[in-house]
Amino acid sequence: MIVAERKAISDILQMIEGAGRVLVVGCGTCVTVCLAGGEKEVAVCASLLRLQNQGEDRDLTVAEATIERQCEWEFVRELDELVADCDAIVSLACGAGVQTLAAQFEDTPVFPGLNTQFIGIPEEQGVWTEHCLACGECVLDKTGGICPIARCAKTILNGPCGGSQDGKCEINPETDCAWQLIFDRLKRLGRLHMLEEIEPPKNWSHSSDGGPRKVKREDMIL
Amino acid sequence: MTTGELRTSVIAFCCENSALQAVEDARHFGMTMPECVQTIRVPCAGKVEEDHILKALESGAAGVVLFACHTENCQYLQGNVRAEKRLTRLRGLLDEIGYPADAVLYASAAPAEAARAARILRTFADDLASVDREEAIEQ
Amino acid sequence: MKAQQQRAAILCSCCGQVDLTEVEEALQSRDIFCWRHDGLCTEDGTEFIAGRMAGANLEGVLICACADEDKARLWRRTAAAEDVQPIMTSVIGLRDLPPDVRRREVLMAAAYQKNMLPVSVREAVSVPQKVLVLGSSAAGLRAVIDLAEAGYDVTVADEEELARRALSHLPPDLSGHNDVCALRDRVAESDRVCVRAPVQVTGIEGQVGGFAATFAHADGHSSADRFGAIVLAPGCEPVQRGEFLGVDVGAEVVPVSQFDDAMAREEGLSVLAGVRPHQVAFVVPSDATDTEVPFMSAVRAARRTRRVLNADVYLLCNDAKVTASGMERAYRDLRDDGVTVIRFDEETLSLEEADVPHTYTDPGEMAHPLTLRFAGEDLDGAGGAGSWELPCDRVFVADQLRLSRMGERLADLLELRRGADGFLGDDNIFQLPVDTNRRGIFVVGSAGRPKTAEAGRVDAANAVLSVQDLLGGGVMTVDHAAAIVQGEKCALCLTCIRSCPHTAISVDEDEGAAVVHREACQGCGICAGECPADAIQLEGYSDDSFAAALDVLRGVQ
Amino acid sequence: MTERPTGHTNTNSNLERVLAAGEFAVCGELGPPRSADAEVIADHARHFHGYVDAVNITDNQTAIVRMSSIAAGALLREVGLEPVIQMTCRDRNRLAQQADLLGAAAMGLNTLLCLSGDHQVFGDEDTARNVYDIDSMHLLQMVRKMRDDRQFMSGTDLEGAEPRFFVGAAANPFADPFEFRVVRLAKKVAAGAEFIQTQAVYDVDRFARWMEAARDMGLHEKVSIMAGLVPPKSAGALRYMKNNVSGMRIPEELIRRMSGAQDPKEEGIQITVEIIQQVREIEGVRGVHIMPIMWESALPEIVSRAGLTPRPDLS
Repeated sequence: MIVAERKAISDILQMIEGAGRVLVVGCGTCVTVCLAGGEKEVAVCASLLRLQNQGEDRDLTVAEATIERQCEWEFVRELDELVADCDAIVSLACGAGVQTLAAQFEDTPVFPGLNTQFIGIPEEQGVWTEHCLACGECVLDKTGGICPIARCAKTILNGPCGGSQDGKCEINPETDCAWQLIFDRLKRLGRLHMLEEIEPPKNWSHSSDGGPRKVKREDMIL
Repeated sequence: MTTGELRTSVIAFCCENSALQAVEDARHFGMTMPECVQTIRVPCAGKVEEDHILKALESGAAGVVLFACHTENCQYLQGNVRAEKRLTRLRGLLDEIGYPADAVLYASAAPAEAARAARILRTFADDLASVDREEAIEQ
Repeated sequence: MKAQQQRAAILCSCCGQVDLTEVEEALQSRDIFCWRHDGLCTEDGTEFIAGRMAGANLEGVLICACADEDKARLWRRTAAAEDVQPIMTSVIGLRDLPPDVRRREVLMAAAYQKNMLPVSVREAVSVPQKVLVLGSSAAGLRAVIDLAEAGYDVTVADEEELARRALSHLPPDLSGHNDVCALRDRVAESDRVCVRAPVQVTGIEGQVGGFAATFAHADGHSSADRFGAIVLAPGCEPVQRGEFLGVDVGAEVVPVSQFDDAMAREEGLSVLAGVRPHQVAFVVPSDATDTEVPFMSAVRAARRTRRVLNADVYLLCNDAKVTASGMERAYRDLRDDGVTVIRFDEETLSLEEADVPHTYTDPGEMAHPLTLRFAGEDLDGAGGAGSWELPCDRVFVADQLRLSRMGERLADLLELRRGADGFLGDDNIFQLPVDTNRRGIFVVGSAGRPKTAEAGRVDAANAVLSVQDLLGGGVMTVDHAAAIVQGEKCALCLTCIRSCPHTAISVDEDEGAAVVHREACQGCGICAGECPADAIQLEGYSDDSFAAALDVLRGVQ
Repeated sequence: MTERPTGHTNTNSNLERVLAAGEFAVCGELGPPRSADAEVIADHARHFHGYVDAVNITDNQTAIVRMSSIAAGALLREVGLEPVIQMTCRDRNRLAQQADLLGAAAMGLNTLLCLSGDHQVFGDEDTARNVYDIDSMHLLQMVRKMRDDRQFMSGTDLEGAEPRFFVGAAANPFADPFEFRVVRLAKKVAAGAEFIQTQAVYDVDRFARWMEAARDMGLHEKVSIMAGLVPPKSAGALRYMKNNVSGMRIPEELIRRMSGAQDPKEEGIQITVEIIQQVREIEGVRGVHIMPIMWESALPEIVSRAGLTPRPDLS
């Protein structure tokens, strides 16, 4: 899933400065699951905006809504009426959701309420870790199912580098060295010989370096 | 009652297994209690959500107490633990918007601790009154 | 659901002490019908309530009167007789409140109750009168017999031969060998008991009233059965000591459990390697004093060594045990048998092995291969306080105890909470004596925490009472307030499932949503508190109740 | 000790000549200034004349901005010392790296050390984006491809003179997993490394075990392995390295020895000399790489006392 984290309320306040009627929109999918932008976080965020405004001179009304997925036109259009009544939208969704709202509601400024972090998994309840960088050319077949692109700080394809010690990455003692994990896993699978080959340089053109990407399923295009 | 009066009020979410009894007894036994305290019965402190506490503040309450059972005494094992963690986060959020974080308080009391509950509420109400909240919030 | 206006309030003026005019006006303005009484706390008060409510077809009632818990419960029962759910009968005291606070309280309580989510289901589920006992510690065997005698069909399953663990680790629950054998034989003879041992428990699905267990038998076949309740009795076991004070555990430094083990198997004192020791020390280190069980085991073994071998026997214990309750008798027995009891300072304790091979002056005689040194005090006062140097032929060390491996596996399988010390019992007072965090799963004997045979017997009796309470005569009534997931709002984030302390929530694959198992739910609302989609509501409470109460505070009509 | 075939060289690198001649090589190291002062190079380099065969020039070491290694290397050449240009994969993609290789070669630089580079979080520009388009293994392949196949990484032919670098790589015998360290060394050799400089050796036992594993794979005959050395200035400096520099192993005993010393600097020099003598005894070690961090003045003393003077003149 996409993992996100709420921006500081002070940042959100700065974005909506001057707006009298704000709509806070949550998304019912990834960001609900990672506890950053579901209905409850929308309520908390809206409450905080209203509370902060207490005692200020200006009038601020904050409306709340949470839709199934902010990255789908059909769901986003459910907001038509609410958006008509507001002069700014704070989107508690990933970057894709924010942009879908912005594209749908051309005349209303849409502000991001979250920082989209990564594609990851909950390590345990309340802790998420990055697992995929969406590089466009998966190498997990060669690395024992552990991604060096997303999980090695240097995206090294022929690791581990000299900074791997006691299974940890040199940049943070709390971060596992991805290459140690790869080594351990391949050893367990009896496939260590795979690491003897030099993995050739990556073709980054499949990644965002090749410009904004597009995926097509011709048969599904109506 | 108007929002103006409410400014001085305290809303106490009370776990019905412990603190609610304590607060009711405190009233019943005529212990000195701030008049402004309004209790709200909850099945467990772990039920009380952040947005409920924020809504109470929005509604004009000067302060909110989340009254739970003592450590290791939650009938539901984890309710007080969850509640305390949630409240700690909430204080951080209030800090973020420059709202006095001490307007919300986590406390615990056993059913029989009427005097303790009364004292906690008294102290909390006094602390709230000692600061000019309106002014602090406006700043 | 009944129409919302069917609500009423019963107001008590407390012999005119409470002016109800304002209260009555406020309630009536909200379409709540009011009845007055002068003293509801008197005998006829309850009759008054019953009389007024009879046939009134109310959904909820607000009783404004001072009442202690018993009175409130009585009134709720009275209301329940008229089909008003207990949670829909609110009792609030008004007498000691100033008038304006009184008015606010009443209005808030009314608003709160009006929006409360009633219990949606009241059902009587038929449940199997079958109980699964997992593990065969002495307390477990006792529970099997007691449950069978109470009329339940009992299956007892163990990873090892029945009672083997109980027999090989006698010290934990201090049952005598003969007691355990007798219990085992009674279990084997009972026609209400099905024994599955040795067997692996491969899965237990479902909830109280319908646990579905699967077993893998030693011969490779598997079986399954359904049970209304589960009693855990996997016992505890000694932590293996590799060494003690730098000396390897072996022929000369011996855990007390091994001594007992050997004695229990009536292999006599072969554990003493066929030699006849003159001088023996029993040491109870502090890591073995979390409960009194290891100490009592050492006491028993020391007395036995003294009686059988007529050797000089010393028992070293530290301060904690000297002052523990119920030890007086043990000391008296030790003294009567001629065992020297010493309170020692653990920090000063050292153990030395002779560097030269032991020389035996005579076959069967020993020459003190070990020397214990410590600062201590002879509790008889004979030896006095001071530094001790105690040559010994054998040093027996009291055991540190832990939950058995089977217990650990069961805890993982059943998602049970374990206490700080790793045992299944919890310090939480609501869990005493035999409850776990899951309804219908109970723990007896030393798996909860090392305990004596007597305490194990009490556990077994309590477990039977709890099972009877739960399974009744084959019908389990489910009518308590529970959490409800609104399927269409659920994002299946699993937060509720992970945070439920009672393991009462699971994924409903068909619905694509989390589902709360009403029979296991205890109505705490922690899941609702955690749900990021606001998809869980709790009966007996609701977010709307809270909002309506706030509205009263704000003065919104 | 197996002698390398002498005589044949691929480049004009002095280090290559020394190693090819079977001499025990000595490299120094210089961190370029955090300024545009050309004089600083000459000033720091003065300690090295006559004591080293080449001097490594670091590339934004520990991710702190410094004068570029190529420019500093060119300046060093002007004062008569042979630079080993360090190039990391952190700051440049393959375009920039190839362009810089061409430029460096055009300026007469001929010895190159290929590195991944310290992660930027350790430096003062910790909000920077890192590149890591390719890793050090690929960089080695790329340099060799340009030199030997006269082709860019893309496969396009290189027109005109090709960059001729004697090319090396780093190895860390002290990082984990230990059993993979020599395999990774073999991969670097397969990728084209001709010499290896290691992380600083304090734990000689572990280094010896690593060398033994390298010999088992015959790597000591395929590549010239030089042991890295950082002369310790004080017990505090050692402890700092132990705790803060990843991939370092420093025996506690060594720290005790330093803290007990009356003259820590003298003790540090003595320790370094002893380690040189110990690693020299290990079969397959062909030189040392002395990194006197902020203490260039210690180098002549160390090299002399280790009996490594005079340096051979093979130009």
